[in-house]
Amino acid sequence: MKYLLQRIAFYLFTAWAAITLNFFIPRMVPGDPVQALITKYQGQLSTQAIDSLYVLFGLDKDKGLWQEYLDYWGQLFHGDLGLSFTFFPTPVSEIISSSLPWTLLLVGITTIISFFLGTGLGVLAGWRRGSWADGLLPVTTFLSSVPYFWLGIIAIYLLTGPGSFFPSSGGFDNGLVPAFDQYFIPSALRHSVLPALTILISSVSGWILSMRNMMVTVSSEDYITVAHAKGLTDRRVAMSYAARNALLPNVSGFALSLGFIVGGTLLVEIVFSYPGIGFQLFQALGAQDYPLMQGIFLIITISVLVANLIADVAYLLLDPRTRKEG
Amino acid sequence: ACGDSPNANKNANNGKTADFLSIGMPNGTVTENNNPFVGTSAGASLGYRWVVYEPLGMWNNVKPADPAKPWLASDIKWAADYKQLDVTIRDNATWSDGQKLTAEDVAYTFNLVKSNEALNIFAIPIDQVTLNGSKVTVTFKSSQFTTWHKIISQIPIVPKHVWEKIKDPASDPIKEPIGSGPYTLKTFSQQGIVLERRETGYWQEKPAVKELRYTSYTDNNAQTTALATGQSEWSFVFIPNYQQTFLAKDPEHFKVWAPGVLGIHGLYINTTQKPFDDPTLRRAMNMVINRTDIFNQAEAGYFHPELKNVTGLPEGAGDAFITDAYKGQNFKVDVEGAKALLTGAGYKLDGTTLKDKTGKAVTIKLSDPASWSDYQTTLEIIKSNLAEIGIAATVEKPNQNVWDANVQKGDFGATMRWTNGGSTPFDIYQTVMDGDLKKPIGTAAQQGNFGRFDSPEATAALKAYANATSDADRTAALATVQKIFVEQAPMLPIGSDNVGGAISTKNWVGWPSDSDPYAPMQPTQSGTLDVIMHLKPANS
Amino acid sequence: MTSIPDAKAPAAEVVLEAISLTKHFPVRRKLRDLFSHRKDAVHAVDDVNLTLRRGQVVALVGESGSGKSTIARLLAQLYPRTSGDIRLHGETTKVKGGAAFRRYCSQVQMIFQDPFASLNPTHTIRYHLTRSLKIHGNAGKTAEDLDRALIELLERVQLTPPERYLDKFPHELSGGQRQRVAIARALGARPEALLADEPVSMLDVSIRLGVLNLLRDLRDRLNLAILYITHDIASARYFADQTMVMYAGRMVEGGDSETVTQSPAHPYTRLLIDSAPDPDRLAGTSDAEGEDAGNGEPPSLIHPPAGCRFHPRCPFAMERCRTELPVPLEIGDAPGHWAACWLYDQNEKAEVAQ
Amino acid sequence: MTIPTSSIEQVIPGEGSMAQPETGKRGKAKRQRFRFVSNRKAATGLVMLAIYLLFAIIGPWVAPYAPDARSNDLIQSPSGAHWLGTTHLGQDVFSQLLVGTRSVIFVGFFAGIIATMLSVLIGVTAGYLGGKADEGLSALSNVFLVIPALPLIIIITSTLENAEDWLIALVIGLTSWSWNARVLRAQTLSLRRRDFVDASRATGEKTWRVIVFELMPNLTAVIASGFVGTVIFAVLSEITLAFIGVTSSTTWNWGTILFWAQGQQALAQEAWWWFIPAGLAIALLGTALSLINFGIDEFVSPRLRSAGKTKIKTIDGRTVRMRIGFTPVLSNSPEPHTHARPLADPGAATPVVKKEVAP
Amino acid sequence: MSDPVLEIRNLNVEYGLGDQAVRAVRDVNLTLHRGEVLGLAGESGSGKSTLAYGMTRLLAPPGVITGGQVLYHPEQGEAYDVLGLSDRELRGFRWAETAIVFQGAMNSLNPVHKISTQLTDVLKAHRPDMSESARHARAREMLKLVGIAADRMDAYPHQLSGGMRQRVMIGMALILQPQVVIMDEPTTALDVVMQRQILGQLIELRERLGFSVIFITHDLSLLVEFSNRIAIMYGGRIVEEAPAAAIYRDALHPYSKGLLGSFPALRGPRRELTGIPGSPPDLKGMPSGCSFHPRCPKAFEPCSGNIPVLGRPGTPDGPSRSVACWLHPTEQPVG
Ligand SMILES: Nc1ncnc2c1ncn2[C@@H]1O[C@H](COP(=O)(O)OP(=O)(O)OP(=O)(O)O)[C@@H](O)[C@H]1O
Ligand SMILES: Nc1ncnc2c1ncn2[C@@H]1O[C@H](COP(=O)(O)OP(=O)(O)OP(=O)(O)O)[C@@H](O)[C@H]1O
Ligand SMILES: [Mg+2]
Ligand SMILES: [Mg+2]
Repeated sequence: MKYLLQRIAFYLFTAWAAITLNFFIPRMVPGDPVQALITKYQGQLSTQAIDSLYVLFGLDKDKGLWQEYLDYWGQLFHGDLGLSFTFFPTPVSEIISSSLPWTLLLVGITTIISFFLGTGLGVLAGWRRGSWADGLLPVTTFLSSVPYFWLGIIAIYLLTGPGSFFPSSGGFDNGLVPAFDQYFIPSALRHSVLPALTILISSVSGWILSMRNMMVTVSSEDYITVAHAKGLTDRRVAMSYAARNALLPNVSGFALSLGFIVGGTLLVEIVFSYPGIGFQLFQALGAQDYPLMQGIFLIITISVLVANLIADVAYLLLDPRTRKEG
Repeated sequence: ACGDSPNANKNANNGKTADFLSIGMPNGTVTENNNPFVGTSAGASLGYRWVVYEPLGMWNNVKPADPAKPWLASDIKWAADYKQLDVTIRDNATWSDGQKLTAEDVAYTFNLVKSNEALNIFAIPIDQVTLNGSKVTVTFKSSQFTTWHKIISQIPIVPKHVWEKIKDPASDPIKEPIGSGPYTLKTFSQQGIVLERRETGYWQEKPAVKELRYTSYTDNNAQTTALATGQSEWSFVFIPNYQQTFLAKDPEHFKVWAPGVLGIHGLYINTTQKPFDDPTLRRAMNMVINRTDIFNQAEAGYFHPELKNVTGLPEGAGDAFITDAYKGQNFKVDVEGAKALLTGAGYKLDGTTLKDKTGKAVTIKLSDPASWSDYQTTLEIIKSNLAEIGIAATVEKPNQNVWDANVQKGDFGATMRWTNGGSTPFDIYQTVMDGDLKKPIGTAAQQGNFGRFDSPEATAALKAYANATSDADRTAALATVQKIFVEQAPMLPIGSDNVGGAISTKNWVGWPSDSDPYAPMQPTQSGTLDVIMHLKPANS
Repeated sequence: MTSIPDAKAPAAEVVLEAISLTKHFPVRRKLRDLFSHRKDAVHAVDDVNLTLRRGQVVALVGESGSGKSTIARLLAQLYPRTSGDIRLHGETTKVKGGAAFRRYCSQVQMIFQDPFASLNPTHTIRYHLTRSLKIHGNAGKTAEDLDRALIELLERVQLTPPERYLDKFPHELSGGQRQRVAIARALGARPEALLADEPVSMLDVSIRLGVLNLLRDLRDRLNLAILYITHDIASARYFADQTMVMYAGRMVEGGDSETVTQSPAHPYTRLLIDSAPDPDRLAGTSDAEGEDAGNGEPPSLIHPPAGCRFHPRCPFAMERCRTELPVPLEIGDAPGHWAACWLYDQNEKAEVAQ
Repeated sequence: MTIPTSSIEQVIPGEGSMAQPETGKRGKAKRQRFRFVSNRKAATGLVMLAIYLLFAIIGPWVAPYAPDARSNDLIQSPSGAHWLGTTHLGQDVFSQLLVGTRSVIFVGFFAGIIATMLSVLIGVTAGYLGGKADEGLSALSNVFLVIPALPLIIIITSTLENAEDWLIALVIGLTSWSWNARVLRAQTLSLRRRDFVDASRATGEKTWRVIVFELMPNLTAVIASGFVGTVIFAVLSEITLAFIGVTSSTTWNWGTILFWAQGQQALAQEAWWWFIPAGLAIALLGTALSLINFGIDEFVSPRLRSAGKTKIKTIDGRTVRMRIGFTPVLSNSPEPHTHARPLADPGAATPVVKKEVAP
Repeated sequence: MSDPVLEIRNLNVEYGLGDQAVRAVRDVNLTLHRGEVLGLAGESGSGKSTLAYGMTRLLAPPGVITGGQVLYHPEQGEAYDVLGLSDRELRGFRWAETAIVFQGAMNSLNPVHKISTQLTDVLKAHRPDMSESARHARAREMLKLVGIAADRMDAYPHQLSGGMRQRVMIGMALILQPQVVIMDEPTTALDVVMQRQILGQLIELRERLGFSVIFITHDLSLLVEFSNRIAIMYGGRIVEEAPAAAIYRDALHPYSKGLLGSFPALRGPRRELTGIPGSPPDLKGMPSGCSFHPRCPKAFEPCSGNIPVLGRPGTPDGPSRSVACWLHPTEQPVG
């Protein structure tokens, strides 16, 4: 309990520091959102629009950075993330809430599948050393080193096209509206297959390797020998004794990767035109959309922290040694 | 059970010949914002604001000198000094909520723009708006000769009865747009927007396309792939090697049309840096640039149509504006001529190095953001062109924000950039040469004249052109401007903008083309509605 | 400067003294302790008095966790003490770092329990010894001086020929050899007191003896004061002049080794001695099974029992033991033999007698 | 963000209760430190890396063309003149690849060095000092862990006027040290509890000497593995940055190649030679570095090392698979292996597995 | 002497194969009789643990059994070679017939499972027809037997003290009532008081349940007190084997003598301690002949040439003991 409280205090501090950094760093970037917007349209937007845009974005009044910072916190406490510049005047919260689910579903589920699949294969490879499972290792090492945007582009080139089952871009068929019905769900699933596979292929090997190594390490623990000496079945020794213990160190890695779901998938979303939050962030970066950037960073920060908190709790549940009585 | 699903009619659509049109733009994601005045809205980014809201008239960018085609206004009349506009509003138009569109709505719209600086995106100095029955008279504080097309074709007319109730028209996302156009918003998702045809009440014959499906692709690649697979039937996007990557995929149906317009791209030279303050040097540079190479290699042979005339005005759209003196005078690569010119002016070609009058080697830094691959390619080509007269160029690739700031502050050697565009060459030349826009080095020049070109003569001529009250005055002023532009080469024009697009005629035909350039073919232009009105099913 | 002078001072001079030395390790506070204003602590060492004299070995025995190592580290000034006093040559010393600490080190050196862990696996023997010589200015001026000093050190701990060992890494040596290196390193500072924290418990049976004999030899030749910490009471008898017994952070008995091991006074000492493996028991020469007082766990050091800390396990526990902290009492069978047990209070004896 | 997969155990090389007193020659220990080279994975990785390093050094000299030299062979497929074909400007892809190696390797290693130095400084200090200093430094590294590295790098690089390689490397290095610092801190914490640290303190060593000369040498493997991990991350980051066009310094790297290829839709133009090789080069460099890291892992953790060989060959050519819990039995003949009485046969002292099987 | 339950014949164990091989156990012959406590002593690295795990094939890689037999005599029926059992048979054999208490109890218990789970999963594996509740009852019974309150059933290993964990392991070892219990240094990590308690308890249980014990330690004085017979290992071989008292009173092998002379006695006169000079042998480069001869104070000329065979010495109590030393020429080799 005390452990948890301590963690929470620590998390609050980290959150404060991260949010503060997130506020100041983007503002170091030269130029301003209006210029970025003009430039983005490369001539489609004439320079006469500049003045009206300054007025529109409320950038015509010059506030000090410090005042802005204070205002930002004031807004945050009211749950207000401000209005995006790129999508002016859409509130940042709206943008996030419409794109976050996509990322969470695609990358979240893929990360989870990747973790479980990789862990499962890792358990096999670690337990059945010297068997076919060893053949996985060189392949996975190579795959884990492939830049996944590159893999994704090749997949799009090879697997999509007219008449292909796989669409080349987007989160669902054009003309559909997100809804839980028999048209939308299959379409969304179909659109998620390739990006998911790309992420899966390049991330699963990490789990396989680390789990395998943990299995090997744990396998030589005395209690494994004891379990064998007890005459337990191979399955039981492998799962309930070896894998159960080998899993523990991976849990924190898993939590960390959960936290990076939001921030780490930028390129998959770019390559597959997936309507997720990573791509929004990328756009916001290009357009110097401070409010959107801050909002997304806030989400990322919070999700990393929450994931870590979950990992702490999971650890607490999984490893009885950390559970202190009283 | 699924009857109430918004996707329920999907299968029906897939069954027979498509009665929808898929339009795509590579602009990244969009958010639900249909405010027709706001450039950041989904409606603006994808262009569908022009099928929901309509302008007073249709201006054809491809033929900029032609008068506007009457649209909501049945009659458009400009005073000779272009300080007064008289429009008559047609009486059979209705809003999609059934109410009648009246001159009052038009007057309201102009007043709205006038009183809201944020909505006045063209900074139009509206003076008075007077309503007289179905007639509206608008007066301006200055001549609108160079901006008339914006007023006529780029101000969407909005319903007074709806907009009156909106608290802050500039920042309202207008979730349920009510317009006079033939389409209404059916569904919105951040990836796809569906507009459906108004079955009744449109003032002209309703279009053949029943449903417009807009998709915003994240980038050019995704958009091009969508075009090539037929997912997108209409888009405006740069397609590298378009013959192979696009046309070849379905030669029968896939088409690209890219007419040039009065808005160009060129190499701005920082005229404050020595020795580039010397017009002779700039002219010599202008003579060695291989525009054909650039057109073919950097612009895939279509995207920024090659500028041929020395005035920097594009073929077609610019023809009407070329001064007699320069008619038929085209760019050609003339290395020897350039060398001669330089030697004559006191430069010395020392082996492969050009030395200026003081004996210093001439070098120049070309810069553009890394992510604009066509500009980058262009710079690479220019670099090797300049090498032929001994100018050592280096290409720098600062990131976009830095580049932006640097260009505005005059902290660059030379850079590829665009000019503003319009219905006359004014915008082009103003962006390059207007002394009023000039700022000292270090201060951001936001509106133009990034190269700090200092020519009071040009400034005066530009002013004269914009405020002239007769065509003769205009021709004279323009001739001066063009002369300065050609002789002093403050910017080396390379290619023009285009308002074309890539299309598929598989389902729909009737697109504008070289033989019938009735409208721009870029889905985000206000002319898009005119294109849609022309479309007919392919198999009928 | 290169030879280590034998015997700096007359025997029996007090080198290092601990006076009611106390060390409490603070325990991290739990949530509920936020409200009670109590601060919990591990009472690792409480009120310990100890005297190390030149040329003498004092053994400190006691079960695992009774605070023996903590005393050693306190004496080596590796931990700050909670209260009490440490006197070097009669002078109170309290050093934390810097030159004062180094001065202290040069007189009091410590040998660690585990020779496998106390040498840095990445450095050669030469490095270890050179450092110890250099820090305390015993390396001489030239490279030859240093070499000579190194060789002399190794010879002193009977690692011969020295050249064979100088450039080895710790893992290339056997446990006994490593422990000798550790001792040599301590000697490199030319200390007057040596704190040996279980110097042989990690060593193999067959090499233990060699190390102990070496220590004894050093005591005799260099007139060192040695604190010998062990839980093997038999080796204390063999090796030490004096033996002190610790239980749960407190001294419970002390006296000369032979007396303490042969006629233990405190019930805990008796339990300890009864528990020690005794081959003769089989042969029937030893007296019958001692009372099984062992059932019971050592007490918590965070909330140590009031009164005598041994009372929950003590077969002779009296009411008084539960409440009153026993004071060291003279036993009387041999000079200097004492026990902190109420059984030896004259009044109690009288009562028991009645 | 890559999650480091290495699971460094708290094992110090060449140590442990099993260590045998060795009577070998001097220098053996030194060699032992480089023993991990004899690990097959590490050796493969090192050889591959060496090839990359070689090209990083000589690449620009041996490249047949200047990487941005245009020619009239636009989008040509691989041929004798252009081994890996040409780009839309007629540039030689092979030369771009060769020249680009230097920047990739430079950024990878420079960023790796910076991040490693920071992580050592922060992680080891935090672990060694403990208390308030530890809490402060841990909080610092956690903040950096929480901020997503790639977007942060994108932002910071976009403040740079001209994103030169060393600047990019600096930014990557400055933002990617935190994970290693955390690992190092944990390692240092466990090392600090080891006796030799106290022993050297008790000898009178100064704190900085304890950290630098006593702790750090024992962390070499962990530091090395963290370094290699950061190099992988830095290489991928640099390439990603170049690929999305956020930075593309004036020098070539593989990301630049991919950027151009993607911008020109190389694959759609069926110019696979433009797109595939750069990706493969990245993947193989990554593989080489990962292999080295496995080597370090196995070197550091004897358990993994011994797990390396799972099949052994007996003298009579049979292969036996090693399994935990079921020790292989090569023969269960009740015959003694060494015959005591028969003469002093020198071979008898070091017997080998006999060939004959049980009768 | 009673009948044998376990006979080890010429057991050879190596770590690794080929040139790198370390022969950790060499031609070991040893017989465990029903109901006895057989002590196995020797300095660290002499191969005690290797022998114990080798005979049940529990050695971790790269351990390999290169030869020998381990004959097990069940209470009823024919003796069979444990090394020849199939994996399945071996699983059934393990724990039901021979149970092992490992060196460190902390590491022997799975840290993430309750001790009840770890106790009952033995039963689940070997007595599949036993009901859940019966299993728990049995587990509780075993804990009581080793003196742990039944309410600690649901504790996790880390919640128990070292002594308690060791007891849990002993209880677990006895849960299937095996014939043989192998204990590898069960008490080294504990202090003497705890050690005595646990060993006392074990001896008592053995008397009640009648299993045989192989008790491994390097603490000879402990062995002498607690075991019936003692075998002493050096360099992978058994160098002497005799009843405990006989070893204590007069060990024949100089190494055994040296071991005995290394322990200071707590009681009785302070005798001179001799110790053993030199350092343990390197298993990779064993000296020729008797591997102890370089350290042996009594080494003479044959020692360096020939390996002495373990055999009955010519002493009066010869038939009950054996030794491998040229000082005591063998009348009758064992094994
Ligand atoms: N740094 C520390 N922080 C908190 N508690 C400590 C610390 N060091 C020791 N203790 C506690 O102090 C008590 C005494 O420990 P110490 O190491 O002195 O015992 P010991 O007698 O040397 O035991 P052993 O024979 O096992 O070495 C133990 O309960 C231990 O848990
Ligand atoms: N995995 C291994 N690889 C190589 N040699 C090993 C391995 N395990 C043990 N050995 C060697 O085998 C010999 C016997 O080891 P074993 O553990 O049986 O000794 P022990 O008598 O049990 O010692 P201790 O008293 O220290 O437990 C030792 O010399 C050891 O170095
Ligand atoms: Mg201790
Ligand atoms: Mg052992």
